[in-house]
Amino acid sequence: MKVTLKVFRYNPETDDKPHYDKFVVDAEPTDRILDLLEYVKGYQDGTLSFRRSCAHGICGSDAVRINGVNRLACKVLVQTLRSKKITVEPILGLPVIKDLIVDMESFFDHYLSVIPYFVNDEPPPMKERLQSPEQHERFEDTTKCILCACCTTSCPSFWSSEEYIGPAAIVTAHRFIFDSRDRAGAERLRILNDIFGVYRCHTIFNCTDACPREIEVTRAIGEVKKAIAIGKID
Amino acid sequence: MNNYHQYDIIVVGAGGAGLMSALYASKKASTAVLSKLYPTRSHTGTAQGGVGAALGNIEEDHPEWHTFDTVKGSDYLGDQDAIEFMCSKAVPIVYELEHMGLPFSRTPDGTIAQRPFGGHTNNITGMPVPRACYSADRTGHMILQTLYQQCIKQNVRFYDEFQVLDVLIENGVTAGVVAIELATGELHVFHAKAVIFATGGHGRVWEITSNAYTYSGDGVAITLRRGIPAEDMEFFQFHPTGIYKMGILITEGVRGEGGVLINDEGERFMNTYAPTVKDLASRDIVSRAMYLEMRDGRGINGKRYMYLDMRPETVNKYAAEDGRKRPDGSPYIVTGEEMLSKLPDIVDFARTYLGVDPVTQPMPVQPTAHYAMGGIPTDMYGRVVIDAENTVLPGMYAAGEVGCVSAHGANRLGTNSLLDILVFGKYAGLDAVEYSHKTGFETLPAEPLEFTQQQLEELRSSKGDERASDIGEEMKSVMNDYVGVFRTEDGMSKAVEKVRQLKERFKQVQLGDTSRIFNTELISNWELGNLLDLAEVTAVSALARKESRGAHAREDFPKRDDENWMSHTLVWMRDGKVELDYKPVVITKFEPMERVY
Amino acid sequence: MSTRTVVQVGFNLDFAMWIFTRISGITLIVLAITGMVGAFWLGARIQMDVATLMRWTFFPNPNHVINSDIPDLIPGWANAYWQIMQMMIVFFGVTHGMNGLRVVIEDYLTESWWRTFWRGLIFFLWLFMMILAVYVILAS
Amino acid sequence: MALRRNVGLKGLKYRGGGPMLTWELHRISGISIAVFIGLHVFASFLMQQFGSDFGTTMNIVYESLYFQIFIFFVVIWHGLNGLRIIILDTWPRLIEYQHEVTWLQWVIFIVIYGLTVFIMVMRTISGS
Ligand SMILES: Cc1cc2nc3c(=O)[nH]c(=O)nc-3n(C[C@H](O)[C@H](O)[C@H](O)COP(=O)(O)OP(=O)(O)OC[C@H]3O[C@@H](n4cnc5c(N)ncnc54)[C@H](O)[C@@H]3O)c2cc1C
Ligand code: HEM
Ligand code: SF4
Ligand code: F3S
Ligand code: FES
Repeated sequence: MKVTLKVFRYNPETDDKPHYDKFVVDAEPTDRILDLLEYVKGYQDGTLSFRRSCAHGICGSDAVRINGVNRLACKVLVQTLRSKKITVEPILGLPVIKDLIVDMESFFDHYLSVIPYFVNDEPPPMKERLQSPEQHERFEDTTKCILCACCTTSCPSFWSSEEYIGPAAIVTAHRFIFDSRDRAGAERLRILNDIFGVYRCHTIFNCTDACPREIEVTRAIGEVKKAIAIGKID
Repeated sequence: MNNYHQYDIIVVGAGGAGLMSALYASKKASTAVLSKLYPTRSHTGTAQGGVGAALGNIEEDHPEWHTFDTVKGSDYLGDQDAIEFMCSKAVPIVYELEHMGLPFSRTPDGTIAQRPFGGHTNNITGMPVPRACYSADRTGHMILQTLYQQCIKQNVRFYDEFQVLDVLIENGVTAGVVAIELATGELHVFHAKAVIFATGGHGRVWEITSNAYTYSGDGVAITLRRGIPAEDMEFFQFHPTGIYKMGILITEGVRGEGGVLINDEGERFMNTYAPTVKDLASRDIVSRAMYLEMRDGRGINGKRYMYLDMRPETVNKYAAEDGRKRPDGSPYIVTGEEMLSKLPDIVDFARTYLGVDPVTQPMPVQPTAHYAMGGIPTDMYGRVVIDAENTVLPGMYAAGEVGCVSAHGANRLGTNSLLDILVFGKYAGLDAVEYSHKTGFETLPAEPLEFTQQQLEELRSSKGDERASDIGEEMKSVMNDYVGVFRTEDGMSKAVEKVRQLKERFKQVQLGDTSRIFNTELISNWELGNLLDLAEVTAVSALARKESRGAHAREDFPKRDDENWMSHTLVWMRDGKVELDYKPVVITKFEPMERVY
Repeated sequence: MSTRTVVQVGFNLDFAMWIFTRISGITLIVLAITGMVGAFWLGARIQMDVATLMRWTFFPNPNHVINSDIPDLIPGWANAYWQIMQMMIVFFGVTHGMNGLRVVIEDYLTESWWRTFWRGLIFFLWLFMMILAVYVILAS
Repeated sequence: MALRRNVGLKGLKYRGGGPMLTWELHRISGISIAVFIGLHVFASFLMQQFGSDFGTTMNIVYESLYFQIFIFFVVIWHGLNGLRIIILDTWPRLIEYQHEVTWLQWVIFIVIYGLTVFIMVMRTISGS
């Protein structure tokens, strides 16, 4: 089946403005969008640039906008789009370096700002620290995050201000705040209790819809907001 | 000099092995980590099933049993001192990870949960033992995230999206590396006392593979070009259960949780091939069994795939047949929800890529190229050794999949790779620190960039009319057909010849992209060059080994031959020619025996 | 499962207003329902059209029932009770609404001096509105 | 050099679907009510104190059927949607059922708003 791939193009060395290129590709219904991009790069236009690695939705390299929504190119099959016209654009809200490659620096800066590591200075036991399956389940959902940025760059609040810490960072914070073994939860809540912290989230749910790991992002944010509001982590 | 950096220790690669060594190295020496991917994109993140350690949280278990299983799994090609070292460090290192906050799944008592995996057995009964410590089916993801987070905590210096293209060796001593900054296209020199390579494997040599696009064997290719040999390259593991046609991995944990492989006649065929542990035999054996079934026309609908069935009714049926029990003694009965909660990502993969719901339908699977047992030869402390006498190349280290200690011999057991990257990553880091405290900086070569620039120039200036993607496709398909699960003299000779032709044609590849910023085409062509080199040394090493052992199965030499082949292959590329040598296997406690499961 | 108490998360305008927005939202609904029930109590079902009822509901100001069929406004509709109700609605509504505007504006403004400027402006607008509204209520 | 991060109106083309729409409506309705109340109080003040024409004109606008239909939409939507947000904020657990909650909200909205508009229009037509 022939599909038309419309791809956002921008080469910083020669272009002033971005433009779109169209490629007609012979695709199987079960092909990933990433397969199509690889095909274009291999056989039609080698200059097309994008990031990718694992090709099965687990490394988080290839977040792009496909037909208007943030997705991993390797996790969308042609058949699920139900359309023979496929538009691929870079994710919104981050500077475009080249074609589909964006500058992720501010995204990772936000990640770094929430103490994104386990803190517990009490001397550890000889064996493992115990944690019940229920306590584990409390934060399990948010441990799945692969830092792909699909969520943050789908959020209208992030589009309007880059300073907004963004759902991905809050998800990371949530993973630690609700871990019964961690001890820096209060500090993280203090960081998120900020004009550019949780209060820029207006429960728009674009993030939850965009998350390729099916993390309930808005719920995680909601739990953080609640913890801040009532001063308790349950 | 612009773009000149100096650190005591340079770690190349930010997967599990790289981060673990950086964590230890940076405590006592100035350290920088160079990675062509943002660290959390590394392949360690895709590992699913678990990391092996004899914690005995569920059933009785001992590091000694783990050692023996690994030796046996390696088909007696593993160096037993290294294996014993790795298995004895397994328990403390898993606790260490837990203390770093790694969110392991838990048993009802709150300890780390464990599940059975192929080849891990109770040495007394011979039955499978739950030894894989897991975090649902994203153990590697959690390891990668946790280690990266700890590196952040420790302020490790990262150079993300810096691809190393060359290692500098001056006067027989390591002096640093050359890397390209992808965002600008500029070359950088990193001057260092010690360099730790942790660049992962090269599964992209094969067509059906579970490996990432970026798994192009950069580390081995770079060192080969610098006269360092590669070890045991013929041993490449094919994992039995990759998604049909795509190769995406379905973890062995599925079988650990009770899933079984089914042929076209609807029977569980592993009974015949491994009567005791059945579907949980080691990977080489299961992959071969699948091939034999398919060859005899018992692939599903006569095609080249089998079913992997984890529907609760199937699992319960065979668990009852095997008499499998829960730790509390009750019979092993699972529900759909339990499978979903223990293997969420597998269910997701099957739904996304196959359109199959594994809780109600079986999944079509076929063997998929998975793991490089071979690599840069090292000793137990990650020090790179460059000949059959184990002479150390000062300052040069390798750890993780890129290295060959050899703890996996001819066939790696599931869960032992995550263990390998942790243990050998850590000790490489520690040894590098010690080394860097003892020595000064070696002077850089007069023109450190020369060799790199020459390589890139060749890629840029070629005016031929070949297409890199064609060459890549042909290489992958020939390697899949002739240097895959089963091998013959004839096939492998064809493969060697074909790969050499492809290498010639590769010189005629034209580069379309002339830009500097993120020239991904230039990089992927360079990577294809690496893959071609590795394909060649793999095929040549395989052709020379006239026996069947572990992952190397020859139809013309179906038996293991301990008399002549109890040795590691070393392979060099000198002036474009491949040379071979052999070194003996270290045997301490376990004399080679026939391998039955 | 244990609950861990976090001593003090820190108090700031966004924290306070986030909570206030929610409380005032609920309060507005409660006040509105009270207003509506009160209107029925006073015989709105036969004497008032829907639009007037709704207007009353959200703003129990006698002006809002002028053009209905209610014969005598004074006893039931225009008394201190409804004036207090009204003032509460005005207070919660205007504060909630003005803060809402602040939030919307601050979504798009990241330069902090601009933000300070707008905050000030909105504060004065709020003050002005409150005074005006109270005056209108008392004077009507 | 890299293209500046510049979202602008491109954000409007993002296919956020239903949930994004509820937010857009909430925001628009909130602003509308705030502006409306502001103008209304101001107009009442002018009318009350100075019998100003401006105030009278405003009141005529406010009392027109079209404006009423609009303002009820806005108020009822904002109130209901706000209630949903408050409920979800209080019990984040319910966010798991956010789709169901949103559907329920639409149903309630259509019933209340539909009924209101229906009665209003009927009244106007029957001329009472
Ligand atoms: C799908 C899958 C599932 C697996 N499941 C399991 C399992 O359940 N249990 C188990 O024990 N093992 C498993 N494995 C194997 C195991 O995950 C890998 O062998 C292991 O993670 C390799 O780790 P590493 O640190 O050596 O390399 P990687 O994690 O791959 O890291 C390589 C690093 O090197 C960098 N790099 C590469 N080339 C360059 C260069 N030229 N310049 C700069 N940087 C470079 C990359 O950016 C990356 O950061 C699995 C493997 C796969 C593919
Ligand atoms: C009827 C009862 C009301 C309820 C339950 C309610 C509820 C809410 C809630 C919960 C929010 C916060 C939304 C968020 O954080 O994303 C909000 C925002 C807002 N409200 Fe209300 N509200 C009500 C009435 C009003 C009134 C009367 C006004 C106008 C004066 C108003 C104006 C606003 C504005 C401008 C916002 C900001 C919109 C935004 O941030 O997108 N609301 N409302
Ligand atoms: S929360 Fe989901 S969408 Fe956001 S970065 Fe993590 S994985 Fe990606
Ligand atoms: S899209 Fe944005 S506003 Fe909140 S719910 Fe998600 S972060
Ligand atoms: S390539 Fe790894 S997530 Fe798509």
